[in-house]
Amino acid sequence: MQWLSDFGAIAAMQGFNGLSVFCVLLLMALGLAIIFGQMGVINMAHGEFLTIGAYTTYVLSTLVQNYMPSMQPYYFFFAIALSFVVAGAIGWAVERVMISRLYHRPLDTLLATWGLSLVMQQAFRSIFGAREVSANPPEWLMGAVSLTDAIEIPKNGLFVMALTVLMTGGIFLMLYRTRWGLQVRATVQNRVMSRAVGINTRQVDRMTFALGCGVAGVAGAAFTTIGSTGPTAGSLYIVDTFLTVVFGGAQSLLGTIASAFAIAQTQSVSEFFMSGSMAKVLTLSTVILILLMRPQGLFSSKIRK
Amino acid sequence: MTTASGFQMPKPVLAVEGLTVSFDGFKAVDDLNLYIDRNEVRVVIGPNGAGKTTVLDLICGKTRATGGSIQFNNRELTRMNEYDIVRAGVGRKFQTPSIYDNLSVFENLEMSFPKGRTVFGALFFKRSQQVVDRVNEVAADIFLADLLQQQAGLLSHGQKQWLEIGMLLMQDPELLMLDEPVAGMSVSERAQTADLLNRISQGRSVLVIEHDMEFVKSIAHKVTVLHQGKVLAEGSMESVQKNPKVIEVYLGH
Amino acid sequence: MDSSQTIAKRFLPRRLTLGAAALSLIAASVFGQMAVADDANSTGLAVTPTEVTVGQLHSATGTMAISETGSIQAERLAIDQINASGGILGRQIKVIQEDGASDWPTFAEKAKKLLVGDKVAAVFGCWTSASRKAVLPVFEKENGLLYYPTFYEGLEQSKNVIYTGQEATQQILASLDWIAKEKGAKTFYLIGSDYIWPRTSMKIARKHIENVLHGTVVGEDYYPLGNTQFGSLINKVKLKKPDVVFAAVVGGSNVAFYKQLKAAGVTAAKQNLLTLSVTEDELLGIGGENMEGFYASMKYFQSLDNPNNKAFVEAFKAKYGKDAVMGDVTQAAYLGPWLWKAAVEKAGSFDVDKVVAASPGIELKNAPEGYVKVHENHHLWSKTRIGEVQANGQFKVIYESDLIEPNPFPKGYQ
Amino acid sequence: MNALDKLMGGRQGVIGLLILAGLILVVFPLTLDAFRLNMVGKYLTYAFVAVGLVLCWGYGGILSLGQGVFFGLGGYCMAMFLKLEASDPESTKIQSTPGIPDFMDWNQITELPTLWVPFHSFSFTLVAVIAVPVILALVIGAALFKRRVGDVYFSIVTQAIALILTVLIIGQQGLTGGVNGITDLKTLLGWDIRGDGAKLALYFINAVLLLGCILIGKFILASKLGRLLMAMRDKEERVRFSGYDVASFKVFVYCVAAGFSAIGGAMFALQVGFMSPSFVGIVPSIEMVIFAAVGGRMSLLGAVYGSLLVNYGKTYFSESFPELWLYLMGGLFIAVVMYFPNGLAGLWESHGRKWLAGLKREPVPTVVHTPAKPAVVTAAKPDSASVNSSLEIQP
Repeated sequence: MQWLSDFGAIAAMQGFNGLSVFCVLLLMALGLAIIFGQMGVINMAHGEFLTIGAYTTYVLSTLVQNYMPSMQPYYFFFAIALSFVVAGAIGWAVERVMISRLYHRPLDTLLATWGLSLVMQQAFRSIFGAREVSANPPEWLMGAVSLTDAIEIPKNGLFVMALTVLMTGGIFLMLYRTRWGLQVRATVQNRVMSRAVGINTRQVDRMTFALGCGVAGVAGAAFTTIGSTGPTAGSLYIVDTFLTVVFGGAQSLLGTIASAFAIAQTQSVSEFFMSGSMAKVLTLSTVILILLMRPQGLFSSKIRK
Repeated sequence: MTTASGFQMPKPVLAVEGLTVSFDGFKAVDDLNLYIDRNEVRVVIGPNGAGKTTVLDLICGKTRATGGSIQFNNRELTRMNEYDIVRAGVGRKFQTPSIYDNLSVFENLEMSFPKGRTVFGALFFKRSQQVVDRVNEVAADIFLADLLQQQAGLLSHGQKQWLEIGMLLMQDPELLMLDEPVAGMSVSERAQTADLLNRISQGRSVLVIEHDMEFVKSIAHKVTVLHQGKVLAEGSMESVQKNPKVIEVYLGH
Repeated sequence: MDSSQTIAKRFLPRRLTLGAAALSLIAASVFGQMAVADDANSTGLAVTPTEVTVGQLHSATGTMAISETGSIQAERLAIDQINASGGILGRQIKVIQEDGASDWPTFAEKAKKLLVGDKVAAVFGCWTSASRKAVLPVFEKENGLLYYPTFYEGLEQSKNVIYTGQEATQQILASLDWIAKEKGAKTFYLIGSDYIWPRTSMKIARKHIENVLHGTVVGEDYYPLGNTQFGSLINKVKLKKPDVVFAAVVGGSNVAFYKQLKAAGVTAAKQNLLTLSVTEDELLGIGGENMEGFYASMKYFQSLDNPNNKAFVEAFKAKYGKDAVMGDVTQAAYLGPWLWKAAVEKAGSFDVDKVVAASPGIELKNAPEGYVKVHENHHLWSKTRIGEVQANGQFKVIYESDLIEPNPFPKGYQ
Repeated sequence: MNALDKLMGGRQGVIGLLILAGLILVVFPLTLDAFRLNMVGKYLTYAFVAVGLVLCWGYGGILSLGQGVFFGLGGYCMAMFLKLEASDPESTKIQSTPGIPDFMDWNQITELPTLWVPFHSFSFTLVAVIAVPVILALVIGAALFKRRVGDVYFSIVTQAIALILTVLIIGQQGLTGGVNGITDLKTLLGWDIRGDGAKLALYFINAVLLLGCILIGKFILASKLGRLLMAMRDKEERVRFSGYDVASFKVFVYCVAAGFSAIGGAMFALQVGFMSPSFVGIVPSIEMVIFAAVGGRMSLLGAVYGSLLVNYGKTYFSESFPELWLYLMGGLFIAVVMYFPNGLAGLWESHGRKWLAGLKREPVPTVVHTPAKPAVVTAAKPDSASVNSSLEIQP
């Protein structure tokens, strides 16, 4: 009997776990969904922008610890904002010197950005050392909320979840409710035409790319609460992230959300019944198989060509 | 079956019936019927967005129909894939001349020669005398006989149009579909093209999309007017031009 | 054909070599230190009357650099100290450092360069089992000598390798006995990163738990290296409620694992956790506060309280800064050069065969971990300690075993 | 032009091939010591992959980020055979189950898994080395190209496949040796492959096989199929509506590339003496793309030089300035992709030739296309490789 109630509790927490994996995945994929989905640019260095966010948070947290411990509980929000700005700014620069010259060569963008990711990783190593570092998040993010004595919900999970909802909502509004979003979508649809109607496509591209990187930065900041921060931390995520976006059907933000959810749940549930490695293999293979059968991804509109 | 295309020949080469395609609900082609006979040059006209190009796409398999049937010599095309449709004898020229800029005129034509179409066929394909003769023959037809070694990218726009038509002729198709063949051509070139079309329509059917009414007059045996994916009118050039609905559509906006 | 011997043959009449060898053996056994110095030079190795060259082969770049840096530093420290104290057989040690770049074939390649190209007398290096497995054939073919610092899965014993870290049974059995006794643990949950060391270790642990401790293993899970999502695992642990979580998670996963444990409220207060893979180095990344109260089983902790260790810690911090930390592997790496020195001096020669022959029975009384002795199977006799994680990123040593005999091929555990 | 000329791509092609052959068959063996030569041999095994990439990426416009998968499969097939030979009951008698590979013994496996049994046969192994990767390529290729997957999708999917295979190999260590891979390979049919003599022999076998692959590549490019590939990159729709099954051609080059990579992998296992998942994964796969990119994605010979140079650089710099290495690697890659899309071969076409011609006071070979000399044309048209690569699936 006891065992049964336990099981209920576990089921609940397992469900929650699925959700938080989903949020993590989505948070990572959002930036990419913008850059890859909207601009069609494959940024293999996306993971490194995530790492930038993480390191920014780390630096800030150490500063706070040493100089204004009183701020400890609050610094984290500032860290998130700062991560967004830093990653965004670097993204802006990268777009300017590199991406902008490669728009007509998607495959080459892929290769060039991969080279960039190598450079960035080594840069992290030179600056912060090869060791894993740990930004210590504010106390209030640690521990769990116990609903019952059996059901405990990790606070950082809740936090990441809230953040994800916020970001997703924000991006939705920006893309579909603002003039800027309209320009972005117009540029995606037809670059030449957009230029003709007086949209500064250069500017739009630059901002879009910067935004995408900024979002990656925020993701990085959020991950310091659940994961590790090392020079190669970001590169671990890159494949999953790309798959998520592709699986969702590149153009569609909704698709990205759906696929993130699907992948996360498969992963989390299968992990519960088999070894983590096998769960990973199972999940990825399933995604690949579905992609083989439906290459355009889950959501994709039939376009008149 | 409309009387218009009815009784010269009981069996049309191409019989399109109830053809429909919709993109996210928007019906680009709507319950279209179209019949083309051997030796006929049919011109399809209509305002932009009438669905002219889409019809060609549907016939050659580039776009999949949502409903209806396309019978070509009693073979149902709607379920065949592009290359089989081509091999069945349907040739299609695209709106913007689509040729291989990197290759010479000769090679462009050679590419369309209906041999060595499989992987290993292509791997062990030999440039036989037969090929060379055929190429020369077609080249003569399309006024490019003395430009065979020219790199195709360097041809004039008109010549590119001809080259693409030539590439289709290499396949010796029964149905030839041309999307705006004289776009960007000089007056003299148009005359030459008209003459070319009249020559090559012998023994096959030709389906042309064109805006230039003078040119249409000079080639069309029969004209079909499309509007919003439907057949608005069909018949001789004269009858169509008198048709009030057509006038309304063309001058109405 | 063994290169060093061929060369020896080429340069010396056979009889002389043998004679010299015999002589040196006698000399070594009788006079120890005072072996005939000239003979030491008759080995075809990079040994001059004033200098002996050794190699250092670790990952200075790539993913493994995180872990191997400590070892590089410790070996350097030992070598500097030896040189300062007059070197070996009157010769100063010259180091050629090569970068394995966290890439196994590169390790093999560089190992060959060191042995064939540079003719080094000994190599201190490798960290992962994979890199060791990659270089092993090279060392056996070229008859080199490798001092390997990492605690590892065992199941290996090579004439050309001295293992200065613990093999699995040394590290695991004692700690399991301890936790079973201290905490009355009966049920265990085994968790590891997915590669050979954790898997082999867990297999040994399982056998010991089931056959010796008569406990039960309620769960066993492996996650890909670099995995950072442990939610499902943590839920499983909560469901099974084991007396002890027995963990061998490594690298970046480590940080995620313990952060998420804490976040999920699985803390020392509620759950016993014993890990094989967290040293002071890893704690830097994880953060002591995230693991406070959990236990680690190692043969060495920085906080170890004995004069040798005080001196070691002092010297290490003097050389690498006050924030430097020393983990189990760091200390094991530090032993390498000292063990080699002792063996060379006992053999009175740098000749690999002689040094190998002389190695078993070598004792170090000045080892930071206390006392170690080289076993016939080339592993070390050593004590196993249990450390309790403190918030400040250090361990409090709460248990110390007797000296344990290394047993790389444990019968009944395979 | 006569058959040979056509095959070699004119006089230029013949000379180029002869120079390369001279370099790897004569110059290296004479000038390098056994150790360095063995390293060059290792580099050359990567060249197989690079040559394959020239075919499917440079000409087919298909960028596979998972060539390591095929390299690995080929290598593992060979390694499995060698490992079985190395684990005879005599040399493995300390194991609880003698006669099976050591890592299986550590994983409590008491009899040889069925998957391994056929690898007792050398002839089967030789077949498997090629067949296994090619069949996999066939499946992947058929599935993706028949459905007109856009280039970028293809790249990402292949990358994911590389990841899956890595995780799988590591997870199934009882079967595969896990992260350590299959190590300590000793003899081939009783012939010790670790001795310098053996290494030299293997080096030559490797070199000859590589030249063979290059010839096959040249033959393909010189054939109508070669022209079709370029035509497809240029106007895929046109080719399709000239009655060609475009997908089948892409699948073909992809399979050829896979086959080449597999041979490279097998030779790697033989020369280096082990195989591990670290050659299957994402990073090695992309590095192999670098080799091709640096050498020139449109030049079979360039790919070989690219592999040699980049790897030599890697060894040299990681010995001299380990810190700088990744900066250089990354920088080089960015520079090549952005400014020299045709790599060394491109530079040679645009500058080297003129210079050479100047020396010989000969007319400069003009950059006019002849089918057998595609590298020349595209030098005039740098990024044609990816000009018309589209993101979405063409409907």
